[in-house]
Amino acid sequence: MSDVILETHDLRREFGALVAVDDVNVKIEAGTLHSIIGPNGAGKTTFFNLVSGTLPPTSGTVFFKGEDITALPVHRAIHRGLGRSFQITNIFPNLTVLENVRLAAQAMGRDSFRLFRSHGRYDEYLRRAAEVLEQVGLSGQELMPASTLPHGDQRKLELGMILAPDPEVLMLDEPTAGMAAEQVPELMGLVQRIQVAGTKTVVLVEHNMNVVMRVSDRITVMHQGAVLAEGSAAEIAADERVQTAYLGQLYEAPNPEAES
Amino acid sequence: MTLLAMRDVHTFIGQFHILEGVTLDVPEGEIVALLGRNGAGKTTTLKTAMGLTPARSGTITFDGVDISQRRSFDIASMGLGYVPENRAIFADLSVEENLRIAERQKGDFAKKEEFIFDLFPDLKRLIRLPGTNLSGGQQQMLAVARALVPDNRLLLIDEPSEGLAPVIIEHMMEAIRQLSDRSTVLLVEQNFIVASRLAQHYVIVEEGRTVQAGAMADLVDDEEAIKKYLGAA
Amino acid sequence: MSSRTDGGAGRLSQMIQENRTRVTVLAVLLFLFLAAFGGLDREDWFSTIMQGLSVGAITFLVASGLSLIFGLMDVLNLAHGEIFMLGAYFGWTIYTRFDTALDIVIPLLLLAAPFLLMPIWRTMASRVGTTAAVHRAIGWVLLLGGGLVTWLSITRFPLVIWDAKEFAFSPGSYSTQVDLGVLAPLGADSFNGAAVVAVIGLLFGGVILALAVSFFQRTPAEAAVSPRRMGAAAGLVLLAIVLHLTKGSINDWVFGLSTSWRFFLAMAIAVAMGAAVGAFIEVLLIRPLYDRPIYQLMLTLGVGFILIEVVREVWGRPEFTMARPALFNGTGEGCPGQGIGGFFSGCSTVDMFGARLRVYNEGFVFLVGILVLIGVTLLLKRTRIGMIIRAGVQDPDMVEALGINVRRVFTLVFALGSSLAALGGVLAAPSIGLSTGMGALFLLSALIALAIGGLTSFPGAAAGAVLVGLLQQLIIRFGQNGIDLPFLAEPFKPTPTLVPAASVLLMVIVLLLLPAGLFGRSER
Amino acid sequence: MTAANATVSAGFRSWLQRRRGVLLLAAALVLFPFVISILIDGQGVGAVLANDQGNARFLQGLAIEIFILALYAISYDLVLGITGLLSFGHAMFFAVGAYSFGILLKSFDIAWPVALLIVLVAALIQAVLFALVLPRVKGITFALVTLGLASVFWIVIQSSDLSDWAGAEIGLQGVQPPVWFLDTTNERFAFYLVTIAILIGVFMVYTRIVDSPAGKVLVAIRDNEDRALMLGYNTFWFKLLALTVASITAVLAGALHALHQPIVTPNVAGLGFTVTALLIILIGGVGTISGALVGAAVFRLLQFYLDKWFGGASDLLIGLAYVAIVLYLPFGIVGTWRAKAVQRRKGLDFVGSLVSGRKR
Repeated sequence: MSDVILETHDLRREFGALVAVDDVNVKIEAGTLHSIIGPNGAGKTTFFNLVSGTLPPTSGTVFFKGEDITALPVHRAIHRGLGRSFQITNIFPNLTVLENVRLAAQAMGRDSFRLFRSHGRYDEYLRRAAEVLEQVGLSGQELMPASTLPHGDQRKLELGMILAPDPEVLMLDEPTAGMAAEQVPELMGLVQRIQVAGTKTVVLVEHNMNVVMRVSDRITVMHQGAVLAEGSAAEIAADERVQTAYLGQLYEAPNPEAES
Repeated sequence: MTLLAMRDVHTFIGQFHILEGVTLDVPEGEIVALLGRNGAGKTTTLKTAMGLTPARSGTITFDGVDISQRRSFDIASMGLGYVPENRAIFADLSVEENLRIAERQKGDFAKKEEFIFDLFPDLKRLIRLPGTNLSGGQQQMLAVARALVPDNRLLLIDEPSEGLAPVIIEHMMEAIRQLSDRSTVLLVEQNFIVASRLAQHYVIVEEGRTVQAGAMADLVDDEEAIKKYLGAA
Repeated sequence: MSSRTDGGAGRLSQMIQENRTRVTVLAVLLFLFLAAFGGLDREDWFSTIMQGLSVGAITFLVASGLSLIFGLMDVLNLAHGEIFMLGAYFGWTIYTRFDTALDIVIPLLLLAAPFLLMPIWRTMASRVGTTAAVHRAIGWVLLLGGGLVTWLSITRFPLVIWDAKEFAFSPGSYSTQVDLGVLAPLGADSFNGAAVVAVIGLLFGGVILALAVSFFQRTPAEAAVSPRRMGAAAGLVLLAIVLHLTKGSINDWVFGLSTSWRFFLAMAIAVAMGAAVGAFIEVLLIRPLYDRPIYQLMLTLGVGFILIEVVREVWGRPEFTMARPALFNGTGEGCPGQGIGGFFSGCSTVDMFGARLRVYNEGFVFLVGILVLIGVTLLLKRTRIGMIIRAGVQDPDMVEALGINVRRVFTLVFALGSSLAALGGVLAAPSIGLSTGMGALFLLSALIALAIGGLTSFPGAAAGAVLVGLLQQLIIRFGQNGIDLPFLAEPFKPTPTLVPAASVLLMVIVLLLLPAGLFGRSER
Repeated sequence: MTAANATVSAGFRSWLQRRRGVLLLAAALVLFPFVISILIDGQGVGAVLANDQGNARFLQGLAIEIFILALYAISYDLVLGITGLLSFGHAMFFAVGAYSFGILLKSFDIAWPVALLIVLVAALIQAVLFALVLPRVKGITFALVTLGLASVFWIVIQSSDLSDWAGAEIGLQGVQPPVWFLDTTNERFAFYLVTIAILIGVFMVYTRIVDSPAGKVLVAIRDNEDRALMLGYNTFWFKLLALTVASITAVLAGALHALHQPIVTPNVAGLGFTVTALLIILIGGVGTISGALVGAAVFRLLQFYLDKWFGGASDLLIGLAYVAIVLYLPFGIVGTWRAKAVQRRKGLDFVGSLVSGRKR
């Protein structure tokens, strides 16, 4: 068993009366591809926001490489090697594709406060950006304004922006959202390559079970804010509770508690 | 007869090209389910039909009239009701006010009161409460009820089952089935089981384009399409 | 969950828990105010509170419109202070020089009438089927031509107007005359040939201008002119002509009224004109920019400056006063009045709890403020349009999707807010006089009040306005009395110019602690 | 000649190449008074150097005003156009420079380099003051708070408590030029050259900043601040940086203003003067930097001639022009020019492809 790189302790978030994330404990091992799945409204994205620091939890703690990062501002967490993507495409729409990724690469360096030399002189970032664009398959479109890319390419660009600073853990929130079915394997292949190539850990949120079954080392299933099941893909596929959560929502015992 | 028809509709939100050619038909008196993945453009399709995110090109006709360039309120007054994904309950208004605000003519609410409270008896009990105090399920009921107040010929309902407990979903499905006796429904639904049990027709969108459409009965057997476009099955 | 069953006490404690900062800030503010008032003599603190409420009432009239507009359409109308100023100048004109006001209204009616028939012009414009550029060029040519015709006609029109540059005929000297009770109409011209030409010219100018505007609008007209619109247009023209023919006797009648009645008339008309100006600004300038919010803000800033310049052009630069209406200006026997009843004695001042209060400022203005607060609250809570506004503050798109023309509601609210500001202007004029800077001053106070109360909260606007008013009056009072500070030999006397600075500081501090204000809802 | 020398001269030559436009502009501006003197006044080159009365001297004065406005507007463009911070208190940046430099020279008799140093420290302090409110308030609330801060300054500067120094409502007057090349009355051409040098220097620094790594982050903050934060940039420091640079520039402009104008009126601290900056960069093009230069020239000349032709109504006309620009020309002169430049290039390419017969 390898080291645990990311870990949550009784992580909880309430919005008024609604408990979006209900005392979640998850351990993510370094170097694995760990998926968090669950139907819409299960609290996956809220959980993600809590871990990455965009949302403060009501209670509970998050540990990254053994350190408590619960109260760490977002930009600090990223400097420690925690990169994340968003469910809704989140890029710099008016900047070029290259500039989007170059900025992401530059964020990790120590030159961001340099004022008096052209950014073009810091070619390590340019090189890194080109490298990443090659990796995600966007070379040749460097000078397009990001907003003119088709949706699928925008998702790739976002992946590039997370890759550029070379993080240890990549948290991807539904990277395939809205993509055409035939593009999904390509992107998932990319995600898998990233994880296999380096020593990277990937945390993947998906509501689509099929996408993750093949690529995941480990799967956590969330349902109505809580962890329903955790295990390898095979274990999850065999788990009856998961089947009901996904397909048979209708046949589950009535649960009025969750509604108020 | 086709009540709502969209032909090669393109919509931009800000600088993002969201709909890249949606085509669909909603036959009068039936329920059509709009299916697809997260972010495929289902919600935007409804909003575009409603005039909230106006189409940049393509035609949208309602009952034979081109509505693609009309303002939202104008489209609504032709008899379209909209139940948005986030329910958009007015938190500062009481349940009753939330219903009354949908009146297009004085007395609309009085006429429909009985029908609405038959469908959703809970609402009668909560009539004085401000919208913000309702639970998720009650808000969803109110949002649907609000669309029922005026005489709407077509209801656009976005994700009625999202985030609801199973027992409430059952209730909501029953309500939609009953109200479909009175008006046509275009339904966006993630939960395929819910969609397949309600709708007679389906349209699948992906990356902002219509990729497949037909009778729901055929889709239920088409495991490959379900797997390809809808994922979990 | 548990709080719901606990009932009132549990919910209260939970509310305090959730709003800890808010409650703390409120408590500290309350404590500071109490401490400050504690340092004053009894008659001082009572009159200070009353003066604070009076200033607060005027500030509230400006702030309430701002908050309604910002809440519903996310437009922070930086021209709002100038609408307040316009209200004062409109009110002054009707009050002091009704003959001039009437004379100006007539050409405006004539110009406005053709705009009611917009669909006709738009159909005409759309018949001219050329490229957009040519269309626009025709529009500009017509605009210039129409402007020229209008200008020529208006200068032919027999206007009875003051001359800001000549002392004897300046607004200032008329004000003094009203004070002395000697103002009479300047004697209107009878109906003559020149006026006929001018009337026709103005109508013609209006038609050309309306046509010019329709050339800029690319969408074809959707509806034909309804008979009601036709009737309204004809009615306007008829009204203008009748007014013109009978203006001599109307003037005589108005000048025969007591100043009190004239003041109420001024209030009513200024409010109506404020509404018209507001609607005009919204439709013509704000509406094209709804998808460019920052530019909207910049635009209102520009509109404010234009309004100031217009006022300077029309009324001249120097500041002047507006006489208080007779009802609140009594002196002599039995004055000042005593106690509550003293407010109705017709005296200008009243003694209450040992303090000397002015009936107009601390009585009438405050009363109007309260009435508006109640009126608008009732409008918001009890009427359908109020319901729509409250819903629109939250989600205008959904309101529109229910079949309600939200843009019309926007225009209406803009007009309503502007009319409230104009009312504030008329009310303020007799106590602070008229100047082109008055708008900026009260806009600042109103913005501070809003920011303190929470930008979109209507009750917040009221509370913020009262806080600002009290704070300002307190500082003025301490400026007179002086504060004994340690380490200072003489008591510290803040100068009146520092008064607004203090409220700005209050705003900055409140905003830093509570970015959403005291009553605003913070976004999650 | 050594290799090192060769590279230095080559580097210098390429620097000249890249900066050709700006340097030509500077040269033209330096020659401008002489041309006017010879062609319009019928005087010689010596008249300019001798500070003789005439069009040349007058136009130099007008040009200095334009340069000062350009300095002020360029700093606002960095805040609003590049970083996307809607500050309504920018006039304070300028006024602090004008008042503090003027008062230090007039009432405290301090050597001018020391005074300048103190003013720069004041610039730092006010930038920090503005930046302090940044993490808490955004968008419109930031606009309100900055408007509030500037209003406090505007009110305080007019207070009678400070009238010995700041001259209350009338303004600060009687600032004596501390050194000959800052003497706009007797050595106008020298002062003219100084302002040109400062403006060109600042302009080059600004174009470099916008092109630097830090400048790129500023643009990113404008485009999507949350995303910039999610990339790992502590956006607060970058906004503070932009405010500091802008504050120093505006303060410099203010100091020059105090030297050039006989009276520094409290108006330069009011909201109206912030609107002037806004108008200038709107005319020139928001976020284009060079737009501030173009805008300042257009604005001041427009103001000057409208005032000459229409007298009192000129402010009204400027207001109308402002509204028209907001409504119809949102990208300003430089912005529209650049947008069209892309189209022009496409058009040229298209024509070229027709001529050469090559398929593109």
